[in-house]
Amino acid sequence: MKQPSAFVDRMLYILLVPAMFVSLYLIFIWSPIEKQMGASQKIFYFHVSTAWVAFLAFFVVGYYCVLMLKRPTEDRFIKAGISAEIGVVFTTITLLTGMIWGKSAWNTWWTWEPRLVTVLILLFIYIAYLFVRKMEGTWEKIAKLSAVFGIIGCINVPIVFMAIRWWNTKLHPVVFGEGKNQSGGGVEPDMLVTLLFCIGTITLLYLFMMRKGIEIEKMRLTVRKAKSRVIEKLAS
Amino acid sequence: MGYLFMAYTIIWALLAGYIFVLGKRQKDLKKELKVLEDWKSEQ
Amino acid sequence: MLELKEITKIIGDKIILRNFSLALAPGESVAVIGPNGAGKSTFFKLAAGLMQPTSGEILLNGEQIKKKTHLLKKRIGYLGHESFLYSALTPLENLRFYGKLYKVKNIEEKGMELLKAVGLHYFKDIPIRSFSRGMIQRLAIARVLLTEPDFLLLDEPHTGLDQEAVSLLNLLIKERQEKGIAILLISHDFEQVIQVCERVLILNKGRVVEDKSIDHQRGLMPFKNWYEAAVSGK
Amino acid sequence: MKIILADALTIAAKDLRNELKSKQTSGMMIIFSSLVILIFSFAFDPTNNTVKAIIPGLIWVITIFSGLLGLNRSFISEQENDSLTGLKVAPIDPSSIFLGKVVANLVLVTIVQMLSIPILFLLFDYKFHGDLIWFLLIVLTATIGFIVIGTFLAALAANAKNSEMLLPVLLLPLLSPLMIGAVQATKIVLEQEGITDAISWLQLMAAYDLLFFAACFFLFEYLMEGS
Repeated sequence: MKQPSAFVDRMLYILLVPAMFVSLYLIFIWSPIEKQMGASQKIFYFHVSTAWVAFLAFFVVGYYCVLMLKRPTEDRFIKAGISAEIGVVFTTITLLTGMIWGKSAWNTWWTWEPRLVTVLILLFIYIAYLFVRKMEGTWEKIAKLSAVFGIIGCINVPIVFMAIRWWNTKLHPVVFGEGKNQSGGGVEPDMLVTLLFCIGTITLLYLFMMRKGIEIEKMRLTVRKAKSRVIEKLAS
Repeated sequence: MGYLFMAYTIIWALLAGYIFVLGKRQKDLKKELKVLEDWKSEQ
Repeated sequence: MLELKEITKIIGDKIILRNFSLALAPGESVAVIGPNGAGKSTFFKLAAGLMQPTSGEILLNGEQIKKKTHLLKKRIGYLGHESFLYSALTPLENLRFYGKLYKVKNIEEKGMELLKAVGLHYFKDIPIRSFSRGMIQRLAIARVLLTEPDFLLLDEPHTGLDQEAVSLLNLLIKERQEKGIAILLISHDFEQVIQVCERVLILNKGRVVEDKSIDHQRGLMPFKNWYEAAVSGK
Repeated sequence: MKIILADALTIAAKDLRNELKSKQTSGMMIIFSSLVILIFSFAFDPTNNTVKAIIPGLIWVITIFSGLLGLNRSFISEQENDSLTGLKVAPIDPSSIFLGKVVANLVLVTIVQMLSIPILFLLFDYKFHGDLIWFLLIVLTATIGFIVIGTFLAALAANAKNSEMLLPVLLLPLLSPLMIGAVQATKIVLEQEGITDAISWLQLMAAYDLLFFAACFFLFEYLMEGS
């Protein structure tokens, strides 16, 4: 039982560290400098990767929420919670890098670009979800309530995206081209390679953090249980 | 260039922040375990 | 017939009920007693369908109580710690509301009848906000009886009632029991237990430690002594 | 289905009767929305012509903030005497509790809107030129969506001790697409631009309403289950 999971952890670690260095090398040295924007364009690699992971983490939360409604287990509850926490970290990174990108590319800290706004609302939903989990009450009750909220939040995200895109095109029709991801007219193949590699690396990072977070959370649960048992024993 | 530097600083800072939170949890765990062990030895 | 088969209920890390089994035949009246935290109220909530057991099953007339069996719930009258009444509404409006939800026929007539039976018919048009604890408890009892359940689950119905009301309640329960309605009673008031019930269960730490019929001749003191002995586990 | 509807109406009627007697919630909501309008007229000078542009937004700000007051009450009020448990043990489908609460809240918020929107137009000296039918349709569609998701989350938040604070935090992010649609559609109708644009927003809102109504309707029983 314990051996394979330790093996997976080690493999993740062995893969993650070199991958991180390679992706940094790819970003800063190997990939070409974009002509219009200069070096600042390199923000985009990690920005897109973290945005991808932010959505992935939310999808994972939604997945475990659905499972939890079927049958609540502590394992699923913990996984959903850690995924949401990591999601908060990555949405924050996405937002901040997005803002810096906006400043360097369009000289404004904030644009109502649909993807960016969706990420902002995603962040608020994540935080609200974590608030629900912080409620007082028995574990089963919170599991159920947070699962229900997670599902509702999940349904909301695509609608937010659609609504904002629609709103945007109606308000000021296509100012920034197709948005930043496509960089106007197609990405150079070298850039695409770097981007894909970065996405892979950050996904690995997400997996690694998930496993660590889950492990710690499970330990906390075990300790808490042991503690309450000891207290009960001492009291009686 | 300054923006690039700023962006990557923020990325690493936030990632480090989360790892710090995890580390703090682990530290708290250690404390709890110590309390438990103390109780055990007292019994 | 209300049957609970090997019910186990775990809330959080705590095992509230362990392998609890009970069969309740029509016309039977059973008291459930035990110290605080023994799992009495949890057992009632399970039987009323407010909670699902962690394992085991609850059968009502041979059908299992699950989420989707709302109609079975109609057979059960549950009187909890709280009255479940709306304090801005009058007694009659409260009864009318619950009567509609339970699909009771001739609500008005039955409602008035019950209000008379519990002695509240003079106040039928006053919002119950101004009622005393005892009056609300009486109305709560009327609410449970209105729906004509086959099984009455009474969770400490005697609290807050004065002597007169207690004997009134006991009379009402006895009446229902003679009509073939099964009664389950949680109480700390052993005097009422002896008066109302024929069989008694003692719950302690989620287990049934004693199950026997009450000898009405022996009186209160022996009963108390027996209870003490059963709970302390000798 | 018919039974669910009948039970829902019974519950809604009970809530509205309660409200009719005390008039607490509706009174508070009306006073509160008037106060918000008052504060807004201090914040944005109503005599200034450009302020007219924010009227569509104000309509929805007022609706949401006063609606939040009513939503908060709708399940908290069931905690007195634990009457929510009474509803849970009753032989009814849990969805009918949801439906009943939605109907009651909808009636309440609509009444408040019927008073507060004219007050807003009056105090900001706004002359209504748009198409009234479309305007009402848009307001109703968006309000339904707001109440559906709001009632659901109010039931969820009622489990917490600080539910009044929790509800807005949960509700507002989920409302964002609806509000974008509502404000845009209202603006189009009030400024008498092409009605086709408003219709596409209306479709978006209707889709939102249906989707969340279905989701909440089925998920509500999980909120009502005890642990």
